[in-house]
Amino acid sequence: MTTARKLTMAQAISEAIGQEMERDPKVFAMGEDIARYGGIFGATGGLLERFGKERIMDTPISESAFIGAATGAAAEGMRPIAELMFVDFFGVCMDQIYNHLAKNTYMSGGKVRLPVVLMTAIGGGYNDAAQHSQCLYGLFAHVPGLKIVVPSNAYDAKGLMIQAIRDDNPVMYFFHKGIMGLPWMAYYEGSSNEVPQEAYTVPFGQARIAREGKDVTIVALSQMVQKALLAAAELEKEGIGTEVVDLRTLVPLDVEAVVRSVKKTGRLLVADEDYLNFGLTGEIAALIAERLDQISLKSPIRRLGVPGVPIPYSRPLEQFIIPQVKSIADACRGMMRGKVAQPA
Amino acid sequence: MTTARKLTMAQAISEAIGQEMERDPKVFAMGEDIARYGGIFGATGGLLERFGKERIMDTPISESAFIGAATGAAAEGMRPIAELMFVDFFGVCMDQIYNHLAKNTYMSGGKVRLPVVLMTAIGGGYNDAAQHSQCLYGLFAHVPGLKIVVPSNAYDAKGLMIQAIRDDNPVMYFFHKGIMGLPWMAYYEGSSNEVPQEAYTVPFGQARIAREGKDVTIVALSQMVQKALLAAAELEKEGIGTEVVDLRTLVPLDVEAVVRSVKKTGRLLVADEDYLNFGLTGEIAALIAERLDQISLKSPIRRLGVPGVPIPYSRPLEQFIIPQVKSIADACRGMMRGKVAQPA
Amino acid sequence: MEPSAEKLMWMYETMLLIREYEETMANVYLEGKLPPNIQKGLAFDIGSGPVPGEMHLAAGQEPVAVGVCAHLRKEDTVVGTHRPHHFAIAKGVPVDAMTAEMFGKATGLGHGKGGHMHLFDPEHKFSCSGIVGASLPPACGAALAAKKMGKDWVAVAFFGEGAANQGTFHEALNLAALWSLPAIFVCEDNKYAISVEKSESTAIHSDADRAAAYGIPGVAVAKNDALEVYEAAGEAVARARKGGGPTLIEVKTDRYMGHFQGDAEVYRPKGEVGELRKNDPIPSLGKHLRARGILDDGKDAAIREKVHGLVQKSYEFARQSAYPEPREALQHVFV
Amino acid sequence: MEPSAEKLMWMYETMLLIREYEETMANVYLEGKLPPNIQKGLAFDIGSGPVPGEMHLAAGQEPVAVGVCAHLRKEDTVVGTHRPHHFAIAKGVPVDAMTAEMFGKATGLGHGKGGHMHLFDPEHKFSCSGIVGASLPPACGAALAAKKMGKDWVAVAFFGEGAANQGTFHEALNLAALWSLPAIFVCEDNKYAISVEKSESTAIHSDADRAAAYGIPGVAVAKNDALEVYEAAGEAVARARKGGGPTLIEVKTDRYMGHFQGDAEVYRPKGEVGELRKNDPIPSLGKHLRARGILDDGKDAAIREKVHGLVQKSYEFARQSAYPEPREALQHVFV
Ligand SMILES: Cc1ncc(C[n+]2csc(CCOP(=O)(O)OP(=O)(O)O)c2C)c(N)n1
Ligand SMILES: Cc1ncc(C[n+]2csc(CCOP(=O)(O)OP(=O)(O)O)c2C)c(N)n1
Ligand SMILES: [Mg+2]
Ligand SMILES: [Mg+2]
Repeated sequence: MTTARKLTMAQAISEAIGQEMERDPKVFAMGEDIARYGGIFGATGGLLERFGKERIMDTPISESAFIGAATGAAAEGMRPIAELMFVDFFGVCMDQIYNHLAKNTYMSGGKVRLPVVLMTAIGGGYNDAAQHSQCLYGLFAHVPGLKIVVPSNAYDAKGLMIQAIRDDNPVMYFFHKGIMGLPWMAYYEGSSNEVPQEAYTVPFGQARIAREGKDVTIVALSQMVQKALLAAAELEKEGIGTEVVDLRTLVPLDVEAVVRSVKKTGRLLVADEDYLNFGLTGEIAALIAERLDQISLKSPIRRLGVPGVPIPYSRPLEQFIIPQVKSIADACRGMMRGKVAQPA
Repeated sequence: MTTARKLTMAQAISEAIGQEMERDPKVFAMGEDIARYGGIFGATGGLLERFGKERIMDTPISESAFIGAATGAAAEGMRPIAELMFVDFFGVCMDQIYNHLAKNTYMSGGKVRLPVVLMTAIGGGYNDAAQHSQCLYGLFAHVPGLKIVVPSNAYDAKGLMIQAIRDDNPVMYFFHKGIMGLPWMAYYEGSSNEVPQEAYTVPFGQARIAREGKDVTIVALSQMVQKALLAAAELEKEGIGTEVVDLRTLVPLDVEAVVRSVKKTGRLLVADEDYLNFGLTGEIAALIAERLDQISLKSPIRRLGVPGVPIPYSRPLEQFIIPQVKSIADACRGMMRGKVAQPA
Repeated sequence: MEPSAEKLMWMYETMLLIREYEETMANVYLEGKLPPNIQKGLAFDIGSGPVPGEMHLAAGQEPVAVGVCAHLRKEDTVVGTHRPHHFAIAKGVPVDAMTAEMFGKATGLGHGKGGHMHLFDPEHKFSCSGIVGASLPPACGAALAAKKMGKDWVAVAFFGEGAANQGTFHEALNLAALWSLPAIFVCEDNKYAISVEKSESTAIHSDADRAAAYGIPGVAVAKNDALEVYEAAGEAVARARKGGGPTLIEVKTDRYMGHFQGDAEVYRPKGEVGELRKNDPIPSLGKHLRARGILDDGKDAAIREKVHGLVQKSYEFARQSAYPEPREALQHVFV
Repeated sequence: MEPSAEKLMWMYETMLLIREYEETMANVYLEGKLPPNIQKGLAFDIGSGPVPGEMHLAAGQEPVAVGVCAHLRKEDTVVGTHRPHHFAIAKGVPVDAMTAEMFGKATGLGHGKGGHMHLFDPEHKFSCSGIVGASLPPACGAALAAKKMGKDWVAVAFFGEGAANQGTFHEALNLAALWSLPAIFVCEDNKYAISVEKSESTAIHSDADRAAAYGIPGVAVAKNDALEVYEAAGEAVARARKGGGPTLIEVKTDRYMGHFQGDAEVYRPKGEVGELRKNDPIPSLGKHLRARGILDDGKDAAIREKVHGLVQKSYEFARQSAYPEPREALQHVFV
């Protein structure tokens, strides 16, 4: 029997980690301020008290060392969870992540198993400026060897975290600060939802149709799913039916779910908080562009994302460059008036 | 009067640097093995002898330190050129590149000028395996704040390098090892071409139509331009007219040149040596998908790139995952038989 | 090396300015962030109010900034950290434009684009970064530029004891030592990196001992005292100007506030800050000035009034300034 | 601590094996790379022949590998560098599968996916990386795992003197010291990082002095001698097994070949290698064995024959093995 309560995403994540740590003594966690502080974004809240400092380990500010150590420990059979406090800091440790953690399995011909979960905070909207507000999951999905998980709500967050910990491959797990349900940061209510007490998994590579609709497909993930749902509610009043596809994971990517939805609606908006250029939005658009023999579009594809500028600090500037509920709704409205040229 | 000789790309680059160092005492270069060795790929060949070790500086293997130092020196009015020996090593110094060099101008509201050229070697094809064969320019084009230059031949290489050194912004300059014309690595003959003795610039953001054609557009850059030209020569024998667009720079990107060519041909192949997913190929495809109201396609868009795996070492494996002349030609042939669905 | 009366007065006044600046910010920062004006269920909203985002204040750490910057000229470079106000103020960055930056206004140092952790003032050769350990490499670069230009300018990188375990620390110190750069590396040991105590992050007691790894002088300043910092920094700056290469200085200092504002400080023993405040370096410098006969009640009051006026004016300036136009977000990626 | 006769013989034999392996590779590597079989105009083609790509050989550096690995068990972990053969051989990695890997064959350690700089043998707990300085963090992880599992296993990270200026060196040493990990960090000072001499990369003479920055023992082995390395490593390994934490060892050693094969070595004084070879550590160990009475001409010849046979067999195995199917390139990104 399943007992469900409403949890925040932070609670759901720390519950998932706690349950897996109980189940498997090989699981442990490392990171800055994850022990006494419970993680700056609460992802390890309450775990020190239960598991002690041998398994919930504060680290020096030495990301290359402790993420590299996670790789080394995993190769020995441990199952480390490492927290990179903000994804924005990847630049100090990217080599250990992508030249080693991500590639050693391949370079060993599959002999080396690296069950590491690298979790990290993403996203802006609270004026933390250019070095603390990025998403960057598109960058990690671009380089091979990492599974990429980006939950939009507490239910998925728990199931995807358990799935991640049990996976024998390196998984990067991105939680958006603005849906964690922290007591000190505004969040989208939709991200706190019913979460079963029991352990369960959400499989990778299966997008979720967060809302069905017939006119426009919005492909989104993470916090942007919550924004898309709010936009969809607006649009419904105008008689526009919006289908919201929550990708959940980028690697593996549920290409079929996207194709199926766009086949149905004939209109695609990719709404994203990552940088617009050379990233996620282009990839999703290209998946459709490659299949124009099977898919009839009613309107050109649209993309929303952060348009090639660092995240500015000042509120009006930041709000302007991050896609908002209104810009999503406007884009959909525009697409309802769109047309495509006849094939030549 | 212009005196042109045939130069290799390595010669053209070192000539450009030497001419700018002569012109401007603020220009100097730093990097591993760039002095006595002349750069592992010859980009600084002969410069130590002319300029001495105060201006052609070997560094410790401390990429964060010396690239960060380039940023600091540039802020003081110097014009450093730094060499990151292989782009594959960016992970040890990415923070200094993209959180600082790339963002300080923006975060200062345009007050800080950072005229830094960061040059680096890219590309595979000679079995240097997963940590020494990547392209990664797409990743750098994805994050804001860096101009991205990727020459395909010696003439462009010289002009773009001079342009880069004179630019007041950070420029990343990517040279493919397989077109440098080194005496110890196979290269494409087309990349060594006539180069004027005099200093000249090639402006950023202006793609070059490397070959005109009416049936298919191939968008490419760097070594892939040379491969595309060879494929085009094959296809010509079969009566297929191929237009090869050499992007030259990714930031700024010459969107119009791509759009213009695809409007003409109705068929787009993006041929790339970077990772296929979430990167350059998707971006170019999306540019067209966003403009389907103005552009009539005769075939779905096609993309070639390294398909989501690290670069394998073994020759048959590496040759298989890197797009080759034959796979480019085959893709074009396939597109000639392609169809697109009627708009709904 | 006892500072001149003028320097002493500058240090005292600057410390007062920093302290009042930080305490004012602590209050202003809370505006608009508390119930009932925020989302239901929240105790505090970091993204609200006139100064949103993170806020790291340096009250208690004034001696590090003024003791070092007392030796600097306008042409010398300072690179600070995520906790940058004390350094910026001591380096002479205009307080009004700095405040306006944190209000996100068009009159700010970076037109509102940078914010609290990203203050850039090329005129006063000040910059900082929100990335731990990131101050050291660019300081090497500024020092290298000075050397190349034949100037006797120096560059100072400040960083925390937590940052001393970041790879950049090592790379930068080796580079500076190897190239004999006019750089001074100043570690603020305030015992904590967010919640992590130094004993849980650092294998040795004093980071000054790490200078041996680069063959450069390492100086440990054991007291949170402006005069002691002044002395250590004086030697280091003089050496650097003369071409004698870099120095590593560690100062034991005290953080009076949370790591960031809103920090519940669960990791700190109750009463610790009260104890630390008993050794407040500002009154102790005041006492010294009085002993030297250069400060009395009247002068003290006048300084405090001046400082108060400056702080008030700065915040007022920031409040009154206009926000940039949203579309300006698209400018300034490149010059 | 004089090694047992058995250990001494193992060291001698292993050094001979490494040397012959490297010298054989130097020849095999040239196959197919020289005119007239390569593109016109080239003097050498790195991408041709049975073993394409870069090739870094360790002839001369055998003492470092065998002196350390003589103390290791199968369960102990070794992480090597871009110059990995001597470490791999000394750790017991099968030479045939290692060679096949460098031939890019399906029978190779990594089915031909890794290549020379990326040799992975989890069974013998060996791995390496082409990234300078990358060996240290994973070795910390292996040591941490041993500690967590309650084993007395140790982990060794090898790296060059050039790598000692990479940030990972610092971060890993601090972490290992802080957590008292059973790790041994071994720096091979072969005087050069490609073309850059140590004096042009490193602010101090001996990297062993850097141990002070982490409060751990630092040992400098001044001679390229297996017995001296053996002694230093013995203490370090014993200490680590007993829970005494990490040690930093620096060994002055000699690189007899170019940085990579094909290196014209313009940066090396002519005749330097000839001088270095006069102190070849293999005959000198042989002399020691003879003095101890455990080696004579007959035994020496037998060992050399055995080693020769093993090397020949390995290269033959590699040559005879099949290439993987091209489509296998798509496998093994994930397990
Ligand atoms: C590379 C990096 N890692 C982590 C962080 C998050 N972070 C910000 S401040 C801080 C603590 C810094 O401690 P310390 O260097 O002692 O400076 P203090 O805050 O005490 O002034 C941390 C971990 C960061 N900004 N950058
Ligand atoms: C991070 C990084 N920077 C640069 C290189 C290029 N590189 C490969 S080996 C080498 C020199 C290494 O010198 P050292 O550590 O002394 O080892 P040695 O080659 O002498 O064995 C360099 C610079 C690299 N592989 N990784
Ligand atoms: Mg601190
Ligand atoms: Mg070396």
